Amino acid sequence: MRPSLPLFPEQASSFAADVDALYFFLVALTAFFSVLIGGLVVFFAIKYRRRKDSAPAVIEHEGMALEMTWSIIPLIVSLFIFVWGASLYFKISRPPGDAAEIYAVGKQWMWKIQHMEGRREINELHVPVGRAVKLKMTSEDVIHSFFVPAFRTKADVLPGRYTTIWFKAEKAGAYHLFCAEYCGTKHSGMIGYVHAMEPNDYQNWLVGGTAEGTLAQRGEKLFQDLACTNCHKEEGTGRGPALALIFGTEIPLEGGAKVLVDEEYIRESIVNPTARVAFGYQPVMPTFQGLVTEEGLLSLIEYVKSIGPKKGPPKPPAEANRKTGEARSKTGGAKGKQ
Amino acid sequence: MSAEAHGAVFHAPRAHQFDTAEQQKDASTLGMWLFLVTEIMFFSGLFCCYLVYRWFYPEAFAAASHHLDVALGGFNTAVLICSSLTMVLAVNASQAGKRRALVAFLILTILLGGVFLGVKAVEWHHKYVDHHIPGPSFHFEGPNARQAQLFFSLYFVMTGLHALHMVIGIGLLTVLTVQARRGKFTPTYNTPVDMCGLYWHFVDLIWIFLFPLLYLIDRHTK
Amino acid sequence: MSEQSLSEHSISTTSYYLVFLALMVGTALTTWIAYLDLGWLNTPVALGIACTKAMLVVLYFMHVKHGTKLTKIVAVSGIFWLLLLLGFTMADILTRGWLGFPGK
Amino acid sequence: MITAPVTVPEREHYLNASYGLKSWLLTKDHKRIALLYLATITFFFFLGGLFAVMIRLELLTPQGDMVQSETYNKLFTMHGVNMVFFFLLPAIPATLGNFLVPLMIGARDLAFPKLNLASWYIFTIGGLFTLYALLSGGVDTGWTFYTPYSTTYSNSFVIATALGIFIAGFSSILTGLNFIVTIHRMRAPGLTWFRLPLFIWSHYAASLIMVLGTPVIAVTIVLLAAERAFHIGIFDPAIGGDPVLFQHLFWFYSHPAVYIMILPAMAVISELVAASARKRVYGYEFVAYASVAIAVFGFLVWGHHMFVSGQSVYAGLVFSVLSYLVAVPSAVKVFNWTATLHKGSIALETPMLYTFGFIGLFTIGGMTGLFVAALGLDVHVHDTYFVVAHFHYIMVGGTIMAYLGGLHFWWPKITGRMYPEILAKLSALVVFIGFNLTFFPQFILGYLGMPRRYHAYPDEFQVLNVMSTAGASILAVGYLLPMCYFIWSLRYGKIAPDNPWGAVGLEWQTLSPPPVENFDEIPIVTHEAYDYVSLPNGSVTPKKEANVR
Ligand code: HEA
Ligand code: HEA
Ligand code: HEC
Ligand code: CUA
Ligand SMILES: [Cu+2]
Repeated sequence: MRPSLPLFPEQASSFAADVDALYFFLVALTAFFSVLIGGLVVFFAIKYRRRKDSAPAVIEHEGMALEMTWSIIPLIVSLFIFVWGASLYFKISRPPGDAAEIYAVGKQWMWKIQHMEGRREINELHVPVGRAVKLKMTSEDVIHSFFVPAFRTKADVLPGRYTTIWFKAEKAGAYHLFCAEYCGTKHSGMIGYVHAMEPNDYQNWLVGGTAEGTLAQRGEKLFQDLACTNCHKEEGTGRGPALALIFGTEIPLEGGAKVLVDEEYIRESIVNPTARVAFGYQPVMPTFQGLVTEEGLLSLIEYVKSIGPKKGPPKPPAEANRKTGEARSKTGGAKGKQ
Repeated sequence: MSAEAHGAVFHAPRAHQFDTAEQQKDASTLGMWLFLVTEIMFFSGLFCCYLVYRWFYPEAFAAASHHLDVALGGFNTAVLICSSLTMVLAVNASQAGKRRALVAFLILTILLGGVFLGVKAVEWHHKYVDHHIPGPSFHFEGPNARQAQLFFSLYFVMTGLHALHMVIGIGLLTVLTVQARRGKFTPTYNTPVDMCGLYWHFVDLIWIFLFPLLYLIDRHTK
Repeated sequence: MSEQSLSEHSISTTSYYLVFLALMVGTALTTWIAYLDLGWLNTPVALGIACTKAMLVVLYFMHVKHGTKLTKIVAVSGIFWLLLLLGFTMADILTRGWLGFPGK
Repeated sequence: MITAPVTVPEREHYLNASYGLKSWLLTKDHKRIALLYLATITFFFFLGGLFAVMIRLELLTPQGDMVQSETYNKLFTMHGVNMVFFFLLPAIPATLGNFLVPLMIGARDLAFPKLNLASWYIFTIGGLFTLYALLSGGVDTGWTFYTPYSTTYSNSFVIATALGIFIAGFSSILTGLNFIVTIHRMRAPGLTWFRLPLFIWSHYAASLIMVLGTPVIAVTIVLLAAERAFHIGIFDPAIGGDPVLFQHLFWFYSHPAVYIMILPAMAVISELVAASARKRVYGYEFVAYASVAIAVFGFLVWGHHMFVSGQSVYAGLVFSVLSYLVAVPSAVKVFNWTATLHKGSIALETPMLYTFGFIGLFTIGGMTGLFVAALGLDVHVHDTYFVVAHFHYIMVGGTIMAYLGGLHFWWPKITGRMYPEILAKLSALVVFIGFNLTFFPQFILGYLGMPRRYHAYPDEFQVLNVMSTAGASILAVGYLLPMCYFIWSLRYGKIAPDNPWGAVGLEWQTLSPPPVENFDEIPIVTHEAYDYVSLPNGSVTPKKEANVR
């Protein structure tokens, strides 16, 4: 193989160019200051080098003005970089409302991806070009980190918690997917590819999967297999509350607090049900920790999100919000580990 | 702190690197205080964990805290405060050159420290019997069992490290007592007593915070 | 004379007994209050009492009241750095999820 | 270069005052303890360097072919642990600092000589623990020990290593405590705060961090070990523990710790710049305050290591902006050093070459700190080789350069012998070239997206990795050379005069090597530091006049 010497990564996401702009600005700034300081040092060293007959050092008047100049200029420059970096950070952190959702689970040492439509893959992720994609991620064991250099984004994947990453691929192709957080022996083997596909190809690919049904359907099956239905009856007549339409709403808890039902809360309700108990119910739900895999949990969540008033087609969460007339509030969110 | 002004008399053993006994004492005091600051920071890591987890799981912490014995904890707090008093009186006695009183107060302090550790041991034993020792055999009745384990982990680490400090303190005091009996300390040289006093009070201080934080969470709800 | 110079001021033993008394009262008080329902105030009050007790110990038993300025600075800096650790850690804990997405 | 051994004139100094192993192992003389430390950390440096060489050799090819991945993971962990905790943290403070702080403030010793000796023993015992962990199989968590990997999943000797670090931490605390008390209480008459050499200011600032920060890592390690040994679950997500909390506690110490590594280096550079230019450091007060500012504000930025860790976005903002604020005092220092050279009378001996190296490489390293402190950009470069390059530029290009510069500068004072100048200049050049070849390609690698701690990597990264490995072998030569000629000079070096550089610090007013009690008579200081005007042209004044009474 001919050795190649790339100097710059491919730009393949909507914000790659923005990140690179800041990078180039900083490279220029670094070059400027390094050349300035390096140049001055060398220049002075030559000009004022000590010879046998050279005059003693001249003690200069020390101007406050000079000190202020070189304190304030770096201060302004660096605050400028801060603002730039921070605005970029918001962009990278905040997925657009219409982003498609995909689930990812990290595990020593592989990436397991679940599409809502049902396809599952390992160490590969297929996404459409031109559409924002949001990954909800969690880990089954240690901390991993989902990193796609061509998209200029990464996010740690933590056990016991969900984190989010999003991007919009702009160019079809296959891009490296790395695990960037050290996670043990085969950390460097926890790699794969993100395949950005033209929307049509992507649709074809999506339906080409196994016939396991959508993620929500798998969740529904699990819901039955685990006998959740014993307590969570559709009409709310069981020992547990009815779960239809609760996603995205705020529900009252025993003890007076309220909680926003989001992925985190549903997950907690299943693995650690007594941590926060719904108002009017007994803390009788058993824990399912260890009985359900992280992927299973994701499918259960997806199922809970999808349950409508009657057995209808799954409703997207946004719509569910509107129906119950409750807005997603920031502060009412789970106080726990979001 | 002009050295010449007072430096005329010193019978105190003075190390070669110091000019005056006063300088030496100043250096020791500053050194001891810096050491206490490192101790504060040492415990601050634990307080940080405590704060975070109590914020996450207030109910679990309250429920777990209710399994501690306020009577024993309160008694121990009182014991420690008494020991602080005897310690400060010991320092006072050493400054006044009262050797008998010094030895007596030191021994009292050691005894009180011993009582504290004894009570602590009884409490830990209760926890052991109740399977409240974190780890595989941990068992907790009621909701939030798992998070309650977090409380007990912190309880044991905090009280354990505190008790370790007490043990070290008692060791130091024992050495002091022996030295005091031999008449090592005089009104002009009593730095070690002073320093041990600071250490002992610090250990008391930590407990003053541990008591309400560990024993008194939401007692009224029970 | 040299005693004066070495131990700064000797605090009279009566003040030690007074401080001792205050500490005992504080302990009783904090225990008693814990059984009253003050709503969210319970913990702040308990900590307030603990801080007062701690102040007494530091100022009188540990002689900081009559100590040098440097000793005071050192003592205060310990507390200050403790608060830095707690404060900035909580800055993360308290603001998790503000953007409305898990992990943000 | 072999010349006949030069005989030492018979004069008592700290090296020949007593003989025998016992006289060294039980010494309470800060100067001898400094040398004990020097020997110990040199050992750990070469051990860490050996690991580095093995890392680089493995990365020569994209496949993980030289060692197993378990082994590789242990290599970089032991490299990081060794280099950070057993070499760089004590490197300057415990050797040059230990030697020079009392000399520079005109004291006979540190305030607590026994603690000083104890700190060396503690350090060595800590090192032995870590060596034990290493010999019995190593540890593979990365030097950051992130949970839950380190507590639950790793099968390596985490507890022994952690215990070693825990123990070594106390030596750091003792050193810092000793310095602070010494600087407060033991200054020679007339030596006011603003007459202190900047070396002292910087060491004072670094000591603050040692005292305030180290206990937190100590307790964190205790929790880590307890969790690992007894599964009590402090950071275990399965029972509601928060692994990110561990990271907070870890970085609360470990970020300020990087300033423990750089402040003493800045201390050395201030001295070297002044002595080489024979001029007062420009903006003395600003440089002095900058040290303290770095130490204090350095405590407020630890979360910049956690921008993608699941820390909240708002906390990220706070930590980022504070990181920028703490960069400013560093910038002030760099500018002031540069200005000091202006119209100086600059000697171009080896120490000065290292100083130039430091200023240039620290600027690049520090400026790349601004890259990684920029939130949006750090999302991309975090945990890539960009970060690896950033910190090696500061720690190797900065601190080690300063350390070597300082060693050359004070070598005559420490040993009473001169090092060979030409060879020294040559190796300074070799170090500089080797260094840049090793680490500059890593910036590019990092931006391309090569993650750190990777045992194998995609083919397209190979060329840059080969360059880096080539550089590392040059660097190895550059580090072995000084070691050889320093040892050579102990016996064959020219006898050093008391003040070979014509510098004005108090340490140059006493003999080379200094007597046991440092000064025949404690000097009374009437001048500010670096007063080359009163001592024109840096001429060596007769000892009695050195400090006008
Ligand atoms: C001695 C060690 C040292 C020092 C001094 C520094 C100094 C700085 N560091 Fe560095 N850093 C490390 C050692 C060090 N670092 C290590 C070991 C890691 C990785 C740990 C790990 O994960 O394993 C790391 C990682 C690290 C990160 C996390 C990266 C990541 O993991 O994603 C960040 C983020 O903000 C950062 C920032 C900074 C900043 C802003 C400075 C500033 O203090 C720099 C200030 C200096 C200058 C700015 C240069 C001089 C200025 C001029 C010449 C004038 C021009 C200036 C301006 C315009 C402002 N560092
Ligand atoms: C003080 C700190 C310090 C120093 C001096 C160095 C020095 C060097 N480091 Fe290190 N490095 C770290 C601190 C340091 N490093 C840290 C903290 C990490 C992160 C670890 C982690 O991820 O957890 C790291 C990680 C790190 C990596 C990344 C590994 C990875 O992420 O996979 C690499 C790769 O190139 C590297 C290379 C080097 C090289 C080539 C040197 C060279 O400068 C070394 C030069 C020295 C020599 C070459 C020695 C010469 C002597 C011999 C070879 C002879 C040996 C003989 C005997 C023992 C008798 N280092
Ligand atoms: C023994 C009966 C029982 C079983 C079996 C059971 N639950 Fe529950 N569940 C409850 C009760 C009672 C509550 C309300 C109290 C609480 O919040 O803990 C509840 C609450 C919930 C909630 C939170 C809803 C809210 O309004 O707060 C979710 C989500 C949930 N369960 C999902 C499940 C899933 C998924 C399963 C199966 C894997 C399951 N449950 C099995 C009894 C049960
Ligand atoms: Cu998963 Cu690294
Ligand atoms: Cu940092």
